[in-house]
Amino acid sequence: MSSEPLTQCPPLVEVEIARKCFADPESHRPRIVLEDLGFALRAAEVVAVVGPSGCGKTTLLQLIAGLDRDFEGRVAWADTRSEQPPRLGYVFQNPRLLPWLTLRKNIELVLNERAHPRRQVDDLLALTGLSGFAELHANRLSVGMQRRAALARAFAVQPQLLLMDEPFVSLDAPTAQQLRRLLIQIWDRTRPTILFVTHDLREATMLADRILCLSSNPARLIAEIPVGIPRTERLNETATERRHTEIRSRFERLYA
Amino acid sequence: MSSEPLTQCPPLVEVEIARKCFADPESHRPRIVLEDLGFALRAAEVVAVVGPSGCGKTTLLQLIAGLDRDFEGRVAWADTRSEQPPRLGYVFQNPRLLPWLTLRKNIELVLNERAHPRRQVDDLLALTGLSGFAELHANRLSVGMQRRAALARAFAVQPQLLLMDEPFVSLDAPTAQQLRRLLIQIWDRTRPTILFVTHDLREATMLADRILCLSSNPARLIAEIPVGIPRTERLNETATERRHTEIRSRFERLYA
Amino acid sequence: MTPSLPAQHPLALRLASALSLILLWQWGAWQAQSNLLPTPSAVLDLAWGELVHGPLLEHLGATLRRVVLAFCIAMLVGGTLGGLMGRLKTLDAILDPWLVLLLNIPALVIIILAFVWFGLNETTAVIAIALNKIPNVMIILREGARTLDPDFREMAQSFRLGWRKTLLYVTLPQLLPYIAVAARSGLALIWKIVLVVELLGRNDGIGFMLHTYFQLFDVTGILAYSLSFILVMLGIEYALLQPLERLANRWRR
Amino acid sequence: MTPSLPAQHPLALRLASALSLILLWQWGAWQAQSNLLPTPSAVLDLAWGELVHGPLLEHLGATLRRVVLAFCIAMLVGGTLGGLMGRLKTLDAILDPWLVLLLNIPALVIIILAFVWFGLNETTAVIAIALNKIPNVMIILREGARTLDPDFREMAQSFRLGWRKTLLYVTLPQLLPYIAVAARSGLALIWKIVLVVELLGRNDGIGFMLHTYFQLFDVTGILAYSLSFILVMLGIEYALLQPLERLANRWRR
Amino acid sequence: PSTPTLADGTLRLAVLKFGTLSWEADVIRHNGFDRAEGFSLEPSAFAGPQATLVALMGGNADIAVTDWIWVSRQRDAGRPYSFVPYSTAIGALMVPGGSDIGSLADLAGHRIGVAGGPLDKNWLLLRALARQRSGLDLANQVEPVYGAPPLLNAQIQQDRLDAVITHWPYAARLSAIGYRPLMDAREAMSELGIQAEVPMIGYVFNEDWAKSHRETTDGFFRAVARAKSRLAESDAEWERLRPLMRAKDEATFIALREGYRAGIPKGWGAEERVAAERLFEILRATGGSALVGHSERLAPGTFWDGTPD
Ligand SMILES: Nc1ncnc2c1ncn2[C@@H]1O[C@H](COP(=O)(O)OP(=O)(O)OP(=O)(O)O)[C@@H](O)[C@H]1O
Ligand SMILES: Nc1ncnc2c1ncn2[C@@H]1O[C@H](COP(=O)(O)OP(=O)(O)OP(=O)(O)O)[C@@H](O)[C@H]1O
Ligand SMILES: [Mg+2]
Ligand SMILES: [Mg+2]
Repeated sequence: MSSEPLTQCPPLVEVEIARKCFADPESHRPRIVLEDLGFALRAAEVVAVVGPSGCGKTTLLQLIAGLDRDFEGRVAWADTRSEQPPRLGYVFQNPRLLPWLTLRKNIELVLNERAHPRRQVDDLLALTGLSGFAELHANRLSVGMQRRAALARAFAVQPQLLLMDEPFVSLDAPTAQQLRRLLIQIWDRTRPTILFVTHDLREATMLADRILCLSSNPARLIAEIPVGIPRTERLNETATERRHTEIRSRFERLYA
Repeated sequence: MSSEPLTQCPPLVEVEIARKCFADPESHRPRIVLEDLGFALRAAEVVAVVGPSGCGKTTLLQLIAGLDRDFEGRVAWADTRSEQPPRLGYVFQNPRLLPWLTLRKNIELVLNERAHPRRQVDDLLALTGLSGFAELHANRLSVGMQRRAALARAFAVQPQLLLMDEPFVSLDAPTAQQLRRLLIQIWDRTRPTILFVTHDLREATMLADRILCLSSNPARLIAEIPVGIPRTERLNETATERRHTEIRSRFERLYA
Repeated sequence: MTPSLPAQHPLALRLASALSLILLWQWGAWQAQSNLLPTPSAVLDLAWGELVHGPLLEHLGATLRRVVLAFCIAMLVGGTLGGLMGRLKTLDAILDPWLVLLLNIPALVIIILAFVWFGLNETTAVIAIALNKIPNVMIILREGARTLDPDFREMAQSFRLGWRKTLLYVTLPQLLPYIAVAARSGLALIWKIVLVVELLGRNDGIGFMLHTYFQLFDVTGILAYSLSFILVMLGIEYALLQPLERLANRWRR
Repeated sequence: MTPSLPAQHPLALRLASALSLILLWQWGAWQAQSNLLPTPSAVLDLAWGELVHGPLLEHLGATLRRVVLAFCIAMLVGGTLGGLMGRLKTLDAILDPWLVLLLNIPALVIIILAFVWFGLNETTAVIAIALNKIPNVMIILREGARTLDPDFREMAQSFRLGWRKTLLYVTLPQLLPYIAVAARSGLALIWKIVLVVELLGRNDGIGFMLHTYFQLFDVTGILAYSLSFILVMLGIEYALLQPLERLANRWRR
Repeated sequence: PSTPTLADGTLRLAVLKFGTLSWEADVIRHNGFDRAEGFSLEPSAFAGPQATLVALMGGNADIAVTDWIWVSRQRDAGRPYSFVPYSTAIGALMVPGGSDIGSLADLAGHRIGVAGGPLDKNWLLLRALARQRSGLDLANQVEPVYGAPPLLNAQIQQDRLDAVITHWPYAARLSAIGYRPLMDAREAMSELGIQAEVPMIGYVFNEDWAKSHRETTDGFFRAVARAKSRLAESDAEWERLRPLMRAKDEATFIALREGYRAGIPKGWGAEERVAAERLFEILRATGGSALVGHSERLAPGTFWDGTPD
């Protein structure tokens, strides 16, 4: 696959967050969540974000997606010079399916109407193992099924930037592995930039080109670990397993 | 810890589910989710439930908790002869904290008023790493923090039966491991019966006495794997790791 | 274990309950033995007579037209304004004093002023009725818009659904219970205000007839005309509102 | 990047908006040059005179007492019944026809019948007013009860919260927007019905005075008395309802 | 906005659907008195007395019926309405046939229904009379129950009131079922020293309108006079009107008919006008500025003199 060195790809977005606070409703003092956080994403790059629970990973994704503009700093899109990101697929930490729509309608909703979505949706449902459930209302699906549906929805828009907040939790190991493979296939086909949050180092090793490590309280970038496995080797378990062990020991020292 | 053989503990509950259906809203034909499922839980036993995503694990927990009585079969409580389970702690698959209450109030809510809850709640918050957030409204917590809060709430009632639906997902590895240790401590102190759903075989191996394996569509009990690690060895990583590898290979054959 | 009730069961209950209502009335009328509480049959007789030979249909039509027109105007204007006020704090602050004023001005005052200023014509009547209902719709939908889930809004925003899809599939379904409340209480309120309007400045309609019978203190006539409209409202409720609501709530667990 | 509005901002806007309302009125009155639209100062003058030397306070008190009593009765009875109907399908089926009937009976009919059957006294008046409002509260809270989240109910059930805690901490917070709607639209509705009741059969109250001034076609008097009550309602709105609502909605993101 | 418009030769009269004015209008139209005078009468029915005035002020009717106090007050406010007598009948104090109330003095301590409210003319006259006789204010001695006339009629029939002071059609309906008039408002007036028969209610219209439509106005009053004399003389005419009257029985029918006839104004000369001024004084003394506004005396021009400018 991609044989060009990744550093030569054009940058897609530059993130420079000086400070992001939330007002504490009781004390009315602001609580700083993100501070001095700067990095860039290049086109077609896959980057993982790890960090302790509650440190601010979701908040970071929200800022990049432009859902929260109340912060000091900037998110600069290389291409459009707008504050809007390019075509975005977002897998939220909670599935956020509309419960009053069926599974199929939930996915069709995000598609352009002029495309012929039916076939495409059917394919995606089959790939995420949801074929039999297309006509069920979203709140009648199990949590794992909802998560898969949220993945299918994000894939469906053929995003240029794919943000995923812990995309493969709450799934059994075979299903999760199969969906990771699906992600790699999709990357292979349309080369989106992917930024995803995970707590699973093995998953980060398998999928990402780089791993951003956030500290806690407030979150800063304390390390950036390049994975350095060629894309062709990603599905090779022994290669990723070896690298994973290395990364994990680095990781344990980081968060000791 | 517990040196008596587990089989000699009195049974707490006998579950015999002949069939559990959901009405399909479109076709109006019932879809069978659970079928021919029978097992018993003994007092102070720790049992894990594993199965593919969407097979019916959450549904099973709901039936045992008495939240859904619309099924064929019975859930018989040894002690009370009632349809109600004994004092119950339930960690739902979604945290289900009340967003209009602060974190502290969410936990105090489930406590008996005559107990002096303040100290107890403070201790639990400290143990789950939420000390600084007690006065925050529940919807202002990160997802991982909400999950920890849900765990704290379930522990707070000092349950006789603890049902947990994927309790340690969405948490970073160190935090998850710390909470698993906390669970073992709590078990050690009050000896609740614990039934928990997980997709993580390593977790099941570390915590459970038995692992119930469910098939999919409809869910039946296809295997019951005794773990057989003495309680004292649970925190010994190499022991659990070895057993985990065995169980995993068994498991891979099961769901091939 | 608890068998779910079959779908027919509520219907039977409903009918039984309606029947018991009529029986209670009949019994009360017998007890009272006074023309201040006529029997249901006397009322139905009169209503039937007025329907076939009298002007009931014409008055009913006049009132119904006003109700429907004012209802549509009030739901559209009030719903839009109220929804926006729930989302935009600035607009809320600007319109709020006007809203409280309009909400609490007696219907009588609005109607008199409208009639005196703009004359006794049908347009004035319909607008006066709508003006009485608009603030009510506004407060209901403002409250509804405040409860909109930010999670869904963010979803719509990041997938760039655009305002049409967002309104149709994300916002309206969440507002539906509030719209149902506004519609149902709105029909009832409008119909009550129509009565005042027709009392003060129209030559036809149920309200006109009600007050004419009131001058004569003919309770049978009052009940016959009220009932004829109540039956229309019952029809709207059971043939339109409730089926629509059931359809819209099908997804709920 | 967008700075959030300071808290004072809405207050200033609110005041400016209220002021502009008064200016518009003054301008309109100048334009009309007719005492069918008196100037605000003429109205305030009269209201002040009636307040200090006249019977305004007494009438205001009488009306307010009726409004408050009927409001409390209607919220309690209607809220309880409506909430139960939203949860219990059987009860809903039984009470539904009665509800639709009561909702759509003209206020006039209820009031006439109540006065005729129970005489022209204060209790009848309050009950007649409450009866007009109860069905309204019922449909609002029935709709609210239908939207209760089953997830939270299951949580309450499995942790055995008991009915008191469940009601207080789980159910009521979810019903709050509906209660707010019922309260706000309820106050407005009740005050409108009080006017009809006082017009038809009471010796005091704002409605009684309005009617008297209406007979004389004294628009200044009508506006002075309406306004005095509207000011009371504004006071309730800004001093009670809105702060309470802000407090209750603090948790929302 | 209150400039009335008159379509070619038509005159719009605001009436109550089953009220006395609608009978009169029916007689005019049925007998063609209007066409004989070169206009066409268009009665439009309203549901309440206030509605007819709203119609008048809103410009949707040319003529309505009300009292001259209202006219005087409107004139003071700058709206040039004017008044032509319609009826001298106003109302009466009615008690049940077997009541032990025999005079005004016996009313003390009783529950008295007062139709229309505290500014009702009948009530004010009785109060003035009681004050003249005993120096006491009736309002403090009895328990007045203000209410709509139909409601009060129902209440006294249920024995919830001991007496009612009400407008003459309602009094007529009561007298037909055995209630007796204890005192007629006209008696009260004469005891108060007003001998002439003062018409209390009349046709009310905008002066400017009347001046610009002289022909029609004059024609209307000629037609009215013919209708009144027809109703005064012909019982057959009343038979024809029966469905319009909604009389429950023969007694009510007769009471209404005789009540109407008794109210037909006999004259409208200087004597009556002076008496009206005098009555105004009395009402002002009892009802205060709430009733008559701030003016000391009847506004000039209240009574239509029919003279061109
Ligand atoms: N209320 C409902 N109505 C209809 N079907 C339902 C309902 N609740 C659950 N189901 C169906 O029952 C099946 C089992 O759901 P359940 O939530 O128990 O799965 P699960 O094993 O917990 O899955 P996961 O691991 O994803 O949480 C699913 O196919 C789901 O669609
Ligand atoms: N709306 C809000 N108001 C106040 N504080 C908030 C709000 N949203 C998030 N926070 C706080 O910001 C911090 C970071 O939250 P965030 O959801 O980004 O964490 P996270 O890294 O995604 O955690 P997790 O791994 O548990 O999902 C938390 O301490 C949380 O309490
Ligand atoms: Mg997060
Ligand atoms: Mg589940």
